[in-house]
Amino acid sequence: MPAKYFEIRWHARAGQGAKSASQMLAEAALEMGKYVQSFPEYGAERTGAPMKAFNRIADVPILVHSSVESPDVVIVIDDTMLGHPDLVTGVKEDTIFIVNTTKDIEFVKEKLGISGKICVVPATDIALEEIKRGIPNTVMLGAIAKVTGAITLESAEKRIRKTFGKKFSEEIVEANIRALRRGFEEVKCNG
Amino acid sequence: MAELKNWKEIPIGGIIDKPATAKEYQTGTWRVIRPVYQPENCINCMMCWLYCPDQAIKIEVVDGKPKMRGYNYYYCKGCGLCANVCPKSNDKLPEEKRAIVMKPETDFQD
Amino acid sequence: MPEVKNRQAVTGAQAVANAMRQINPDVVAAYPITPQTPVVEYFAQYVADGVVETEMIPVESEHSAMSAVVGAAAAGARAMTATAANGLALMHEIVYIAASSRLPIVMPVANRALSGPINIHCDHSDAMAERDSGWIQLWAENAQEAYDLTLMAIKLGEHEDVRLPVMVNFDGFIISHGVEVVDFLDDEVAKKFVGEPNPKYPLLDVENPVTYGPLDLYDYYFEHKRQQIEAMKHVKRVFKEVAEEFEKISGRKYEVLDKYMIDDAEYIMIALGSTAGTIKYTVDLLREQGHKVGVIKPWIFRPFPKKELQELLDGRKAVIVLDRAASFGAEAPLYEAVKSALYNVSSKPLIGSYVYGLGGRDIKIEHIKKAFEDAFSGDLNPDEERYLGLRE
Amino acid sequence: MALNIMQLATMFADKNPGITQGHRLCPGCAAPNVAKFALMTAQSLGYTPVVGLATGCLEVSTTIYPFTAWNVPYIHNAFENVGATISGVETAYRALAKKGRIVDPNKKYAFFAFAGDGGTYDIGLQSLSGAVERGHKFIYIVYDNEGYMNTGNQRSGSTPAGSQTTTQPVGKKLPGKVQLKKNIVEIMAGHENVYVATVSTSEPMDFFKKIEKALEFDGPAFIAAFSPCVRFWRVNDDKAVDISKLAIETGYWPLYEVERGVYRITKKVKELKPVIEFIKAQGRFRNLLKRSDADEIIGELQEYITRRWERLQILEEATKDKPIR
Repeated sequence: MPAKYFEIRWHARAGQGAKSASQMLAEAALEMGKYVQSFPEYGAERTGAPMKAFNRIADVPILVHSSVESPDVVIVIDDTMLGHPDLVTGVKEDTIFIVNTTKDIEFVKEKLGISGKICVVPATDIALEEIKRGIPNTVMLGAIAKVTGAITLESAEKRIRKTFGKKFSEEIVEANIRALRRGFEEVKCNG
Repeated sequence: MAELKNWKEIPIGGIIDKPATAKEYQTGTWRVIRPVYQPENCINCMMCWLYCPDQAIKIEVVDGKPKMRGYNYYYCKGCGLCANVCPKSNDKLPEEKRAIVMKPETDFQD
Repeated sequence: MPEVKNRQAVTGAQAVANAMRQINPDVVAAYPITPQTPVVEYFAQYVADGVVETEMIPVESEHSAMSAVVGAAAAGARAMTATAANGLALMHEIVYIAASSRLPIVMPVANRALSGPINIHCDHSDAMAERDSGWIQLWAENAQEAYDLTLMAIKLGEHEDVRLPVMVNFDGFIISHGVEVVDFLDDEVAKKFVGEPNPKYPLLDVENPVTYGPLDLYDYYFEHKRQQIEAMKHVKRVFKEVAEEFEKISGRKYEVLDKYMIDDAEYIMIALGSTAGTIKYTVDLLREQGHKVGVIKPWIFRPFPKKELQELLDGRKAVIVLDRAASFGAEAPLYEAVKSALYNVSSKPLIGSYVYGLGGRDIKIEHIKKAFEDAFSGDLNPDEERYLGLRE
Repeated sequence: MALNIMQLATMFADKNPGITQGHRLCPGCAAPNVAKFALMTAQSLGYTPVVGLATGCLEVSTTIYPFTAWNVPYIHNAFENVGATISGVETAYRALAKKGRIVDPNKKYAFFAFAGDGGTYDIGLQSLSGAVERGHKFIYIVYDNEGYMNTGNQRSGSTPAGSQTTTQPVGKKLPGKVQLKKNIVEIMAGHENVYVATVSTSEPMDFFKKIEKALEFDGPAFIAAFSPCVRFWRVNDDKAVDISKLAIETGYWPLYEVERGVYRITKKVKELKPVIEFIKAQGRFRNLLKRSDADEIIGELQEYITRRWERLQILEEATKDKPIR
């Protein structure tokens, strides 16, 4: 029986931290005993250029090393990229979009031109409020946990404590945990 | 020259595992002019020893002082630098007054 | 099986750097080059933080990196470097000297396409250009293998019957920069496994002066080459011993060849590196449809596992060889070697050559399926090179 | 401590000074004496030498398998990389000393790299520059014979204008090499924290003194040794020292040192002899002398030498007691 991988594609601009976010997602899934992959698509990106990153999550060791073509989830870190055809390439009927935006679901739906499930979360705003910096990564992890169940809030929290605990003050770690939880609570989906 | 060894008999990596093996190699056969030492004219200044590129000058230490004791013809290539740097062997001196005289190798039997 | 204590999600570069940390080499000389750079960066941080005792030489080029590790290894140190692509090509001359001087240097290589035009992504043209240099070549499929093989490379290269340098190949970006799950050995276990170095003819043994790198003329050069040929013959046996010892501490089994679903396989695909994983997945898909397919991935490419492949491939219906490098004007390197190995098997399979993934071009499951399907329909031509993922 | 020749002769009366007999350099070659002078100095001062060589005459002629004319640890790697190779050896020394392996803690090690001008001025310059910039403790000695003499007199960046070579020969149309010799001393002195000096075997006391300084200097040292190639400079086998003396007396090869930016001329020449005396003494300039533009080319060289000499005196005065660090 071929293994089933849960596949995620991230869209962001270089410098927005999508690579780190995808790695944190992988680590959070690892906390749950899953097998994971996280890899960006490399070009000669300079700050601001559109970029992609990918995740695979599975219950068994992951063998495939090609890029993700039909993602189960598409994450959009920067809503100014909505409308870019790359965002909908290879999407399936049941592909879920999670978009960092202050706009509503209808707006996103129209921009993307798809009929599937769409979730929105004002991740940058939440990050600014909680962490005082516009880095949406931890908020997005919370949203992903809620929408997909690929990771749990607990595993993400554990990972944030491990990763950030080494480098930052307790205050910053707690701010990120709050951001994570708010992502979980405040993400809104259609259907 | 020693018999050539096979691949199982030599150290790996092209390494020469003993120092100074070239001392077996006779460079004296290259010589066409031979320096001849005339000790009666030598002041033991050691210039020949210092400059001999082939370390073919024999030295003996007597009472803490180095003394020239002629040539090691096994190595001497006959360049003549010893005679050139010798303060007691310049061209203006008659041969019998020089400490080192350069003579054609064909003058010798050995 | 030993308990897994230390499972992490890391990049291949981190995994390799961590192996280097545990090896704690005496000397590392390295120059950064994409996609090897993070290996050097992580290791330099270990040096800066004092978690290794290594003396690091931040050289001004790969040529000097290889030259310095040759000097260090000859001096009696356990020495390592790492590189990729153009860096490996720049080292080329000294790569040969390292092997012919019988210095067991270990060098992870994050495989990348050779210019030109310049391209920073994965293919195997860099390592293939060094395949006759006298280095042992190990090939990793993923970050776990890159870590494991780097540790094993030390013991393999330094073995008394081998004493050859070892290249540990792992796919640039795909493995070097991709995050995967890796089970690390405990530091003490890893350190005990690699053991203390036992240099032969150390230059710094001043009481016994040796001469490295003499002028070796026609009266002895050939004998020295014969010694290198002989050393390569011991590699597979020693690798087996090292791998068995490694299995005891890790639970992970390595052989000369990684075999997947081949027992009853009629169609066998052969590939190096990360693509072998994608092929394994494709094999699972095709098996579900009833096709008897399998995959073989050489963990060792130099010395070439000819005998092992002959035994496994004799009598199969078809063998498909995937190369991530071209050999201009000749057959692709892995294919050429496999084809040559099949010359004297009693029942020759059909055989086909597929070149893929040059300059980082993605290799997809459909590509692999297509090559298998060619084999199913008997449409393989031993004299035709085909291309996967290329716009014809 | 100033070494003298009698002491050295006493000390090395019955032992080899690193390099031994049985090497196959040309009769009268200056290169083995460059190595001998340096290694004798080191050993007489209690150092244990470890040597690296770049491909070249000295390397090829001293280590023809299975013969080695060295009784000290010796490594040759390739042509262009002796700087990096000795970096590796020296670094291994520090690593092994720290770990208490192989290295004898009771010995003072001295790391030498020898290379010809091809391996220094040209193909090995990057490797040398890198090693000096990194500050490895080693002494790099170029035996400068002004061309690729090992392979039969091809042009190098050190070949002087007007010298006949096989790769930039004087022809019916072209005048041979017209470019001046590269000023390697100034290039090396441009590195920070380095001791740089020129030496000649014709001034042994100066030579020994500079090696001693290099050994005691806390950092890398670069020594340029004038090393006549009697064969391709087309002079008699016994003339290496005579030609070296002329080089110094004409200012063609000034003896000086640069220590952390401080210049010091170590052999003051009251009045430089004209460079034509140096040129006329050697067959390698014979074709130049036959040319109608010989005076022009030699005039330019003379002008350069005179100015360089003046400049060195100015630098000596200006940098006196003003080390850059």
